[in-house]
Order: sequence, then C-alpha cells, then structure tokens
Amino acid sequence: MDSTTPATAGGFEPRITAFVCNWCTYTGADLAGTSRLQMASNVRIIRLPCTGRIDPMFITKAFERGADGIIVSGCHPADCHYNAGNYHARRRFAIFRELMDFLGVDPSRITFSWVSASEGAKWRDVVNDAVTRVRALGPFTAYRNMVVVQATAPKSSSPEHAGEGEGLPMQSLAADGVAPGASKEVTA
Amino acid sequence: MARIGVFVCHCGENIGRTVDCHAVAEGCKDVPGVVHSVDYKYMCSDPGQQMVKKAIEEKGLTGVVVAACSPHMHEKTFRRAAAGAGLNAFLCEMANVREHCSWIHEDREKATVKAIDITRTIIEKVKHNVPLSTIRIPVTRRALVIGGGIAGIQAALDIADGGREVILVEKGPSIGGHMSQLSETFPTLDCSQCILTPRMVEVYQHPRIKLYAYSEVESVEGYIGNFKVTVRRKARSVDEEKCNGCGACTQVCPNKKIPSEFDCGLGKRTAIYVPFPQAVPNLPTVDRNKCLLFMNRAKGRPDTCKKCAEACEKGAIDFDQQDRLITEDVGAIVVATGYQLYTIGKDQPKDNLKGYGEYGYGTIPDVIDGLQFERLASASGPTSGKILRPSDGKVPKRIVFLQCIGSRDPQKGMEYCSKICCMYVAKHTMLYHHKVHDGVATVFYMDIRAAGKGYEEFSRRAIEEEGAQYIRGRVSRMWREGDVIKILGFDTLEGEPIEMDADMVVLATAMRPQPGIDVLAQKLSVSYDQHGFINEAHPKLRPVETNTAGIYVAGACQAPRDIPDAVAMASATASKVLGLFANEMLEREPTVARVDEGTCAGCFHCERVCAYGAVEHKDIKDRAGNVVRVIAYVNPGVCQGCGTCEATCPSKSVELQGFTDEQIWSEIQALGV
Amino acid sequence: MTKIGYFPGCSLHGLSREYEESLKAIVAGLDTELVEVDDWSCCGASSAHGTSHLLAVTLPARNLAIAESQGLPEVLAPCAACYARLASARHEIEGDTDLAGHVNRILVRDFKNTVKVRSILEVLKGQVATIKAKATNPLKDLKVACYYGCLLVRPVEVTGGYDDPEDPSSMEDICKAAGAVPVKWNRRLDCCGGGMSMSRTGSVVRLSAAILKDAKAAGADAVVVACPMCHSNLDFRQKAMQQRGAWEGDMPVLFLTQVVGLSMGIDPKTLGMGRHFVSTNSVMARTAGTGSGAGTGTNKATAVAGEVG
Amino acid sequence: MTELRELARRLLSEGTVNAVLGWEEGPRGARPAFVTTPDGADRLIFDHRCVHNLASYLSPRRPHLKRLGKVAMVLKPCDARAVAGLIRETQVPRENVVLIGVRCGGVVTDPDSDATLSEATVADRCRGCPDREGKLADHTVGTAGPGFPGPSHRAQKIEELAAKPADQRWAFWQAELEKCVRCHACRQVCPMCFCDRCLADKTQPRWIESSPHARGNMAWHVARAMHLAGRCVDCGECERVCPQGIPLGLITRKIASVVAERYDFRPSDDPAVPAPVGTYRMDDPQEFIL
Repeated sequence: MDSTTPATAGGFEPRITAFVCNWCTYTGADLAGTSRLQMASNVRIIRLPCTGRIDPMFITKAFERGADGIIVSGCHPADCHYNAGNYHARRRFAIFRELMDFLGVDPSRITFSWVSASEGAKWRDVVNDAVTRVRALGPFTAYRNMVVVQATAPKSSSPEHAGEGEGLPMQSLAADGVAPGASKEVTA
Repeated sequence: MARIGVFVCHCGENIGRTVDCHAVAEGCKDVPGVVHSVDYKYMCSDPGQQMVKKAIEEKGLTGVVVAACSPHMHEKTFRRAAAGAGLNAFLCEMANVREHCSWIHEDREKATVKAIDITRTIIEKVKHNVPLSTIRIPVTRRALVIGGGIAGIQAALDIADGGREVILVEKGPSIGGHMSQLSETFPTLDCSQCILTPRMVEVYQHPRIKLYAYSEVESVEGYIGNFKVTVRRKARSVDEEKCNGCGACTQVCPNKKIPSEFDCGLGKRTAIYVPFPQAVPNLPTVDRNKCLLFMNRAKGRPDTCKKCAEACEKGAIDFDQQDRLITEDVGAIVVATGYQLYTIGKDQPKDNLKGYGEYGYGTIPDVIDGLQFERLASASGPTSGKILRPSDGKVPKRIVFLQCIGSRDPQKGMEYCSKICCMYVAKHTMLYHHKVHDGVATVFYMDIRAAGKGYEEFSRRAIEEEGAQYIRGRVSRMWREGDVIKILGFDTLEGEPIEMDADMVVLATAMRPQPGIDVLAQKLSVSYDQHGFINEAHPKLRPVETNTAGIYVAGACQAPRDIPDAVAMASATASKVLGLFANEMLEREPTVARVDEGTCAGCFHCERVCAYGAVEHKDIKDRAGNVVRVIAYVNPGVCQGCGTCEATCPSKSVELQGFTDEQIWSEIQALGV
Repeated sequence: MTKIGYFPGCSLHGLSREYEESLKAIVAGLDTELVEVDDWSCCGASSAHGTSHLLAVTLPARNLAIAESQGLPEVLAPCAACYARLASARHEIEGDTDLAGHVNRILVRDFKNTVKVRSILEVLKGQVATIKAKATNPLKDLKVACYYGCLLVRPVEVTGGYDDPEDPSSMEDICKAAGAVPVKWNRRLDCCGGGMSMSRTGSVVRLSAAILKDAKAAGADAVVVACPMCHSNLDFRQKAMQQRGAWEGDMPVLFLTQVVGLSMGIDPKTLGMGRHFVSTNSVMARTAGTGSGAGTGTNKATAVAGEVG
Repeated sequence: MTELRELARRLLSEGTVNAVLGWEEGPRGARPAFVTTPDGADRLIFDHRCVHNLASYLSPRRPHLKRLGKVAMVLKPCDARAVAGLIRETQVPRENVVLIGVRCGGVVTDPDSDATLSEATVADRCRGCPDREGKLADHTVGTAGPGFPGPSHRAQKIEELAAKPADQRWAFWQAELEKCVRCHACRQVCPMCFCDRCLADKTQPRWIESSPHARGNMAWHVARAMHLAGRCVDCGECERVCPQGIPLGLITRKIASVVAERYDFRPSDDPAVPAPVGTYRMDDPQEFIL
C-alpha cells in the first residue's frame, strides 16, 4: 500500500478531482514531484490558468460523474499571476460552499486552499488530508445516484403542499428525519 | 473524427520505474479517437521527437498527447516538433505523469492506473482543441532595471551596450548598493571601490541609460513588451540641474549627529548629505525627517535654519520640491533589488523570525555585523580604515567571528545557507591581521563553504598563513564583563566547552531580501518564497527568468549571491532582454478569450472582473445601421488569458481558447466513473 | 478566591521547607487557595528520565490524573524540576496518542490530560498587581539578582512561552512589584550544577561560585531563586566553595516567595528565613523597615540552628 | 388609484410614452395591463393583489417592449430594485423608461380576486420590508399602508433547516428538487434572467443535464442560485409561479443572507451601487481556505 495513507478496512479509496491554477498550485505540485514527496494517489489534477477560471459547474459535474471529493487550490491572495483572479474565486466559492452546505452536501468533501509555487510540502499535506477526510466520509453515491432515486421513490403526491399559499411543505420540515415521499437512498 | 497520437515517455527511469509505460500506451489504444499509442524511453530526445513527427505525417494525426513531464518543462519542445510536422502547435498537449504521478507514488499498480487516467483526460481535452495561431504584439524596446547595486548596474550597462535604452531606478540617494560599502572583496582582495566606481560612472555617462536615483517604482501595469511603469522620483530638495556637487551645503549643516546609513550607524552624517565620496549621482539629499527646517514645518512653525541654501552659490537648494510621478513605457523589467542583513534584535520584521537572546539581542557594545566591520576596515569609513572598537575607540587585540548567525538555523527562521559569509569572514581575518599584526582572530564555524573559484585556497590562506584560529562549534552565550566580552562556546573537535574573552565580536548574519520586496513583487505580480526571495521560473533551466513573462531577476533578491553570481546573472538577464527586443513584434500565446456574439446578453459582468481592461463594448448594427445590441468584445492583444470572465459569464458566451468549457468538461468526463 | 492545584514535590516537604512555608504564607494575601493533589507521588525528577522515558512520563502523569479527578483545571508546581517534569509529560502525552494510550493502560484510569501545569513565575506574574498593592513593606533598599536556572522558562515548547527563554523578565517584574531593586547581571540562565550536587560537587562549586561572583559584582544583596535544587547548590554549597577557595564572601539566597512575603510584612520566622545555611540577617536588616512584626531578634537563634542542620 | 390614472392619462395624451405598464382587474384577480390609449388609463388599479414584478417585461428579450417603444411602468419599491439591476447590467437605458413609483403597504402571495391583506395572507417578503417608498422613480403616487413587522417566516425556516444535520437537509432538498419538471417558469418570470441563450440550454458542453431527474435539477438550481447571488431582489415571483410548489425562496434568501453577512451587500434600487459578485475586497473573509 503506497505512501502514508493506510487503506480502511473496507478498501474504499475515494476518487478526488483537483482544480488547480497553473502558476502557483500546479507548479507547487511539480515541486512536490521534483522533491519526491510521497502522497496518496487518489487525486487527479485538472489544470486551469487561474482559480478565477474555476466554475461551480465544474464541481457539480465532477460530483455527478463520480468524484467523492474535490480540491480547489490556487495562488495566495496578492500573489495571483493575473492580479485578482483569486479574489473573485474567493467570493464565488464562499457563496458556493454555503449553498452546497445548505443543500445538504457535507462541506468537508470540498477542500479550498492556497498553495504557492514554493509550497510543495503544503500541497502534499493538502492532498493527504483531503484523501483521509473524504475516505472517512465514504463514497458520495448519494450525489451520483440521484437519477436512480427518482425511479424507485413512490410518486410524491404529498397532499400537504397543494393549495398552500407558500407552496412550502410545512409538514416535511416539521417531521424529524426524512420528509415523506423523499428518496430512500440505496447505499452502495 | 479525431485522429489522436499518444506518446508515453519513460523519461529514462523517472517515469518507467514506478509507472508501467507500456501498459499506459496499451491502456489508451482503445480510447475512441486514438489511432496511435506508443511508449519510448526518451520522448524529448531527438529520436523521440522524430517519432512524433513521423506519426503525424504517416497517420495524419489531428492531435498529439505526450504523457511525460510537466508542461512547464517540455510543452514548447513538443509543440515545436508538432508544428515542424505541419500540425498546429496548439493541438499538442502534455499529460503530467512524472511530477504529478511517477515521482510521488511508489505503488506501481496504483501509479499506472493514475497515469492512464491522467493521459485519458488530456486525450479527451485534445479532441476539443482547435488550431490557434500566435498573437503578434508590438514590443517597446526599452528596459527597466529596479535596483542600482552591482547587479542592476551590470544589467543596465549590458542592455545599453546592446543598443537598447535602459531606465535604472535606485531607491537610495546613490547607486552602488552594498558593494560600495565593502572595503576589499574576496577572493582577490582588490578594493571594492576601485572596481565598482568606474562602472558607476559608466552608468552615469551612458547615453542610453536614464538614471532615476532616490526613486521607487510606484506601479506597474501591462504585460510583456507593453509595461507601463510609474516611477516616484522622491524629492531631494536639491535641483539636479543647478547643483554642481561642490558639497558646500553639507559643510554648514548644523545637524551633524545623524547615524549614517552608509556607515551602518558607526559614522555620523549631516541632514543634507552625500552618502559617500564616490556617490553617483554626486548630488546631496536632504533627510526631511532630520532637517530642522522640515521638522519645524511639520509642527507648523516658521522656517528657521536655511544654512545650506545660503551656502549654495548655485541656488540649487529647493525646500518646496515635491515628489514627481513619471510614467515610462518599457518592454522588459529586471529586478535587482539586492539584500539586507538579518539583525539579532528582539523585535523582528516577520513573526517567524526570532532574535538572538543568547547574544543579548544586539545590546552588547562592540558586537557588530559583517557590513559594520567592512566600514571599519574601509579607508572611506568612520575610522579611516583603522580597526577600532565602536565603544571606546581602542584597538581590539582579540576579535571573535561567529559564522551562521540566523543562517542554517530553522528556529530563527532562516534554514538556508547565506553562501558568502564563510568567505567574507576569512577576508575579515586577513584584513584584521594586516592592520593589527599582534591581533588574534578566532572564528567559530560549523563547516566552511568555499566552493567558488579560488575560494578554498583563500580560506586556507587565512588559516595557514594569516594565523586565524578556526574553532568548529557554536557559541552558546555571550555577555559583557567590565569592558570585555565573555564568549561561552563549544569546540566539537576537542569535545570541550570553551570560555574566552573578546574585545570585539563580528556576527556573520544571514542575507535576507530587501524590506518591501513582497510589495514590489505584488506590483509586478511575480511570485516569491516564504523568505521574500523572488521565485525564478526554474531553478536549473531558467534561473534568471520569473514565471511572469518579460520580468527577469538578478542578484541577491533571488537568493543569497556573491558578487560573481550577481554579475553573471545580470549579464544573463541582459541577454534575455536583448533577445526579447531582437524582433519588432512579439509572439504571444494565443490562449485569450473570445466572445460568442450570438449569445452575449451584454450584461458586462466580464468587463467588471477583467483585471486588464481587455473587454470593450461593441455595437451590433442592423442593415440600416442603427444599433440593435451592445455586446462585449475581448481585445486579444490585451487579454492575458486568466479566464475569470468565462467563469463569471452567466450564459457562458465567452470562451478562453485553450481552456474552453468543452475542454474542461471533457476532462471531467474522462475522470468519470 | 481562586482555587489552584498544588503539587509540593519532595523538596518542599524536605530540604526546602521554607519554600512551602513562605508560599503558604503569601497565598492568603493573593486570595488564592492551594488544593494539594492528594496522594501525590514523586515526579521522577532527573533520575526517572535518566532511566526510562515511559517512567519519566507516567510518574508525573499519575499526579496529573489525580488532579484531573479532583476537578482541578490547573496545578501549580513551585519546584522547577517538578514543574519541568509535569509540564513536559503533559506536552508529550498531548502530542502522542499512542503514548497517551500506553500511559492510560498503566495508570488504569481514564486520563484525558486536561490539567494545565503552572510554574511559580506564571502564577505570581499573573498577580503582580496584587503583590504591588499588598506590598505594605516595600523592600526599597534590597538589591536582588534574579536567578532563573535552566528549567523555569525552558524549553519554550513545554512552557508555552510564558516568558522569553533567552531574556526572561517575569522574576524581575515580581521583585519590582515587591519593591525590591533587581540588578542587571549576566549569569541569570547559567547552570548551577543541578543534579550533580552529590556526584560531582567540584563542578557545582565551580559553576555556582561563578554565578555568585557575577551577582556580587553586579552589586546584589541577595540572589533570588524559585527552585530548591538551585537554592541548595547556591546556598548550601557556599561553605564548600569557601573551603575550596572558590568563593570568599557569603551571599544570602532567598526564595521568590520569601521576597514577596517580606514585602507583605509577614514575619521572617513564618517565612522560614532562618532555615538557610547562609544567614539572611543582612537581608532582614535591610528589609526590617516599617513592616509590622519584622523582629530581627528571633532570627539569631534559628539561624544558628539552621547552621548546624 | 385616481392619482395614478390621472398621471397615466396625462403621459399617454402628451405622447411622452407609448404605453403604461400597470395592473388591471382581471377575471380571476389583478393582472398586468398594457394601457396604450389615454382613456384606457381608467383600467389601471393598484392594491394588495398587484404581486407581479413588471420589471421582467422591461428585459429587451421580451417582445412587448420592442413593439411598444417608450413605456411608463408602475412599480412597487421591491420591483424598483429589479429595474435598478437591469439598468446596472446595461439591459435597460434609464432614459428609455418612465418610472411611476407607488407607495406600497405590502401585497399578498397570489393575485386571486378574493384575497384580503392580513397578517396571515401577506407575502413573506413584505414582512419587515425596509422601504415602502421607492427612490428610483420619476413620479411617486399613492399612500403607503402600515406594512407588516418582520422577521420573515422563510428566515426562520432557513434557520430550522440549517440547524438540522446535513443528511436531513439533503433528504429535504432531494424531495423538493425531485419534483422539478424543468419547465423553467422560474427563469422566464425572473427579471434578472435575461440571457439570450441560457446556460441550461447550452448543449456543447451540457453542464446541466436536461432530463428532470434530481441530479439534473440539482445542477440547474445550483446554477440559478449562483447566478442570482447578489442580484436577486426577492420579488418572490419564482416561488409563486412554480407549478410544483418548490420553496425556491429558501435558496435565494439563504444566498442573499450569505452575501449580506459576508460582503455587507443588500440589493439596492440605486443602479450605481455595484453588485458583490464581480467586485472584491483584499480582506474578504477566507476562514474556509487552508
């Protein structure tokens, strides 16, 4: 079993996609390579010119296509090669993170970090910590199997929201636990 | 239908050792669109590149994927090879299976699976690459050199001698940098002023060098070939045209007790001063924090002392002179801001730096640093070259030199070696021996690093012929008893603790970059490391370039450097700059954004997020000529290709060539379950 | 009235009883209540960490576990060696889950390592304002040389950096609050010979004599310590120094708590001033001042007894 | 009401505008009205049933505006924020439209004919409404009602939902998003959704799966929420028109509270105030970044 991260008993190995900026984190990852810093092999890097280029759609699509965790990393504030790309990214992802959390996605599945071109060791730690964290959370089948759910769940003709002004299924909120008519997840 | 060629490199054993390259090549054979998938020991070698060319010609490839090292290493090589075989360079991409895979994993099976994944993502991406042609933009053939030390001077002279105009900006009143403070230089012991001042005069008299001394870079906009730099010419309170450098003003100035920065506080200077006799430009400067007139003005009191103005026959003193902001267009920038010495005091500029409580945090008299010793030994120094104790002016009979103060000491914050201290301490022992024949020099060292040409012989000479006592070990504590400095150390060769008395202690403190380097780096959007040294593009292959095109680095602002290094790097940057200016137009990566005029709604979010102002408004007119819609237009010359506009555009109407949504989407798909 | 755990350690009930006596005397004035760790055992001192690391960690851990079960958030260990052992055990256990597990198995109790360890300097430094206020008998003309020794402010990872390990000032601040005049001298952090007291008395004599000489040269009337080991080497060994010609004069060596006690006007007998080997009469003469109950007469008898002991 | 009609008649008869956008009595309650003749102005009404956000008719994408030429528009203060957004994003030149602001006392949720304005029936967005008299208007008519105290029920529901563990929130939204049939009514009615070709319709590449299963719907509602960050004016139309009754207001209000907390920005009816996305401050909070 390679490098530092022991596999769990069940042998689940998370698939993590990393969206990184070309000037800082990608070069930092290169430095980690040249310094032969060993790290978990679960992460696949997608190179973008800047964190400013990273779009929330990339992350939802990656989850849809089977990623269990995401890393988004780029230049430290003020170090951006394009002056302000990371500032825009910081606002965009602060909002996106709260949205996903509100929708029920565990925020620790998505790791945000600043890694500069000279921080090879920090990149190794970001990778290893993210893999350990996501491995503990288990496979994110809940997201990629959403399409399957619709077929199995009973037609949700829940009466409670028909005709109610707010269109808000009050009962579904009040009920502790799973709202009626909601999906019975099929855990892998 | 795409016809992709995949070439997997063993990179000798760098990749081959942990990744089964043949399996990767086989693994990509079945990917739709791949018509050629091979592996080879050295893809970047000439035969390797020939393989790519042959495959392009024979199989009519429409895309090439080279699974090897980082694109930062050989993307240019393979793109040139592809172009050589008639395939558009931008249809060739690299899959990083070395730095991001083989080097960081040991489990061969996992590394191979990962390598196949990485290669497949790039294959999917290449399918959506479109041919691009390089953008040609005009180059302003004038260079800016920041920093007037030996590195800056050398770079400016070489560029100017190469026939191009140079603007040299120096923060201090005169150029010369730290080298002008030295007495002699190792390993030849020739006098620093004698080899430096001719170069300084050459800069001053060079027709193509515009010297802005006592000035700083205020802001930098633009990009390679088209930088717009604003320089703040700080007010000297002396009119440069009128002053003939007679120095009468400096004689009459009443405030003579100001510690001179040039003499590292050992000598004194007046409020209106010329830093050192050979200063270039030979212009006095009024220190507005110490001049009585300005101190009164600050308190709103009337002007009292105007002695310097009265003494000046040329009427050159101008107390109302203001800072001037000057904008210059340049095509390339050389950063040569040099170093400063680490101090052992209690409060440090950065919180990861610690002072030396063991040595009294710098409060013990007669404990000085290397530059101060240089000033004592220098003929133009405060003691006219005699080695005297700053506290009581006596000749020190016993001097103890301590190597590695701050350097190679992670607890204090600098884990690197400062490279020059072993040599200048050996030089100091020689200078001391020449001037105080019965003086005993003792050096506490860890190991002597004398790797330059003639360096080892120089340090052996200090030990064998000039009688320096070298003790391998560190000093654990130091304190003052009476007028003697007590040294408590350990001799690791004898295995014994040592307690000795010293009349003077010289600390070889670490080299750090100049304060404010991070602010300058941010203005230039150049990356720097945790100590503040500027990051070179590649430590071995591109040592004088930075990751920001058009910005080069020379001397001690990049890492601890001695004078030969600084001069060599300066000449290297000059050759890079002259190469850049060799042709009229500059070819630039065509990875710029382009707007889909059909779907752009004209909300101009893209304009708001663009850091370069590359987005313009464009009117769409109907046949009758009246404006139907106003949409965004990206000026390819100005766009730097960051892609923030594409991520912000709600309707995804703007596409960054090379990183379009389709390409990224296909990479994500390729990683799908 | 703030409560704080109290770990006396063997010295404070033995050779340096006066340290405990003076501590208990001043604590009331500082509205702090000492809650002794019941059934405390030896902290292991230098012998434990000389023999086995596990022993050196588990012995102090046992005391910390007892303090934890007594619900004490903090424990004061006045003796520098006890402080060092307890604090480094807490630091090591905190950083090493395997070690923590091993220690728990040995102690056969659930020890969560929540007790903070405080040195006498930390506690008194926190009370500097109260000490200043309670200094009814400020020791105006007592010049003191504050001696830290090697364990009170080091290593900085273990002490948490409550004072600068290379240039400490907490003891000087406390003495100033007590009205005394700390002198500037050099050997504040030098080694006094420590545990070599018995095995290599020659080294102790050489090292401690150098310390006393430096203090004398700086014009100190007394050396102030906060560690029984330092006290015994500097005070008890002065006779041996004189016999070996390494030191002529005699320099009273006081505990920091005694200095604070004197400034509070507590009578010297309660502070155990007479228990020292080097007579502290000269100190009493300087500090008699207007403080109530500062009779000098009683000191003579006890001093003699002290001499013999 | 009469003041509004007088003004409309005058504007139409003077020819300053070709049409007046307002409300009129419809067969099943208040409905949007396009008055193009001076005496048509008598059809205009304004009361608590005028819930629609007429700003969406101003978007150049809508054919109404092109055909009618210069229009005057009756707008509630909350609608004014939407018009300010359109002006800020260069969709509507300020000089092309005359704005008639009405002082508003709050509206109900649905414009049914028999709706009465009360504590129980008032639209949630009107609870604690800050400005019942808009500033962005050429003329202002009518008298403001007392309004209704906050806090909004949706804010409480958001608190409740946020307090639940992640998997329960996930289950709640699964149930909701699964009902979405991707009719995009929420997009068509929203004044801020004025793109020619929406991201959801972009096929190359298809970021948002078009089939109405929960996964595709999640991507759609994430994209919609992100596009509305700092731009949504809380006119509540998306939630009102949703045929499946999905509580879209919870998402937009959650995003709005995040933007307000982090960047101290609330949608304003002043076009000069820049929206938060697209601007930044050096010291934006970044506690979630390693």
